[in-house]
Amino acid sequence: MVQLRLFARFREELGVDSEQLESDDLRCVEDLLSRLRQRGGAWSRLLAEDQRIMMAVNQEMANPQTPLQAGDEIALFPPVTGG
Amino acid sequence: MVQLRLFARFREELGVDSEQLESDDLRCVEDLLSRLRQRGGAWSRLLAEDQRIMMAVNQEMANPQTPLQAGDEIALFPPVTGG
Amino acid sequence: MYTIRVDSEPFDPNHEVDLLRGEDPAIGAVVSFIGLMRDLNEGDRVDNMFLEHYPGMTENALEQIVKLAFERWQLQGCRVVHRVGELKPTDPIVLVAVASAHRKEAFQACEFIIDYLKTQAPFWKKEATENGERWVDARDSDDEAIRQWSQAGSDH
Amino acid sequence: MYTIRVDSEPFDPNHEVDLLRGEDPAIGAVVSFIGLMRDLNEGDRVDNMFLEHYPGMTENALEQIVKLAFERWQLQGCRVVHRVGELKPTDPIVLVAVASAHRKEAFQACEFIIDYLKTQAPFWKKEATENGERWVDARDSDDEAIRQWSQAGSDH
Repeated sequence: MVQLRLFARFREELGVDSEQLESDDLRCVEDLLSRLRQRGGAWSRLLAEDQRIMMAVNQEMANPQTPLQAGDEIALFPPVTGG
Repeated sequence: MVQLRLFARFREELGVDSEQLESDDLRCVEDLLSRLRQRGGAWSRLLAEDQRIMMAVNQEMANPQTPLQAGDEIALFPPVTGG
Repeated sequence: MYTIRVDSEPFDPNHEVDLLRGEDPAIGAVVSFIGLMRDLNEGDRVDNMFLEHYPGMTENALEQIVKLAFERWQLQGCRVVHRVGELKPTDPIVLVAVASAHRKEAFQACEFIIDYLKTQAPFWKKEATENGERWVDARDSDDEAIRQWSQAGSDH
Repeated sequence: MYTIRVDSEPFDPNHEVDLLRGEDPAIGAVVSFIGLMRDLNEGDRVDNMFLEHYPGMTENALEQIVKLAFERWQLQGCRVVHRVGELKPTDPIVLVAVASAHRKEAFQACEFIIDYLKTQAPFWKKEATENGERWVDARDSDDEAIRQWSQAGSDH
């Protein structure tokens, strides 16, 4: 299992704050993104390839090639706007 | 007549804060510098051509070519060190 | 050497600068940046703002940025405070204050930290405007600001 | 729009920043530089310092520098305060605080003003050290800082 967390506009539009997902076939963040896009609707729209998506694995900035393993916390969020 | 003012190290080493000078033959600041150098001693040493000298005419930064006229206030000082 | 704080209450930037200065007589330069909430953005009046963040990751991200600055410049101290939660116009959003012996280091490190914070720390602003609520969009100019630091070396 | 002051008494940089911020909700960024007296210079302990200036010209020179900054960047306010007379270690020597809608303008204008002040405003420091009194020498690095502003345009 891995934990998925969503923030800001992603959290609001997908209506999900966090969820637990099976991780058997997830080698990297891109595998997770592909699986989520297959849900269709807002998932495929917000996570489309041409969208700007930021991601973190275990609270460190990551990219689609970042490897995953069981127990990881993966966060997806739009570009940050603090400061 | 013009008024000469000296600041900081120049004032201390020359022992002069300000003085009134005849201005009949002073077309520009360089003419004044030449006349002062002819006094010899600390004057010729501090105002030598190879020294870094800053100058102002009527409280605006100037250079040796800045023209002079009667009534001007000319200041000579070492490079500034504020801030 | 540095202090990082995420604060859900209003904070006083002056107090942070005082703490940074302390009474250390080796500090010659303090540069500080205060980001303040404006009442106008993209042409609309903004009544208040909510700042969401990613607790845990936020502090890690800020610490990494500050450590990079300490590696790159000779610094005597740094304080970063970022507000989260409900804000109103004129409230301080963020303070970055840097102390050094000389001014160039302090200017560069301060601007570096806020530039990185803007694109690397997980904060998101949601504005309540006269036309409803909206998430603030990221700016391209912030991405450009970051690129300058990686191209230009420490003399940018 | 701007305030310039030469002060023979100790001043409070925080108070100046507060006055600059005022309650103007259009200000998004305040960058400030505080120059502080150090207790060590060129390897010698410094017990106190005397700051001489050229009354009248000083204010004119500072005003010209600040006006150049207002021509070059979009600014909402600026305060410059410079101490003269007797100072002791940790005393603020100078404050330059700049307010703008966005941070890049505020950073650039603040650094521009202090860089120009360092080479164009008629102040001179005399230190009382453990080895006697001495006039502080101008630094070549300050002349270089100025050249960068004339070469590089407003994006330096």
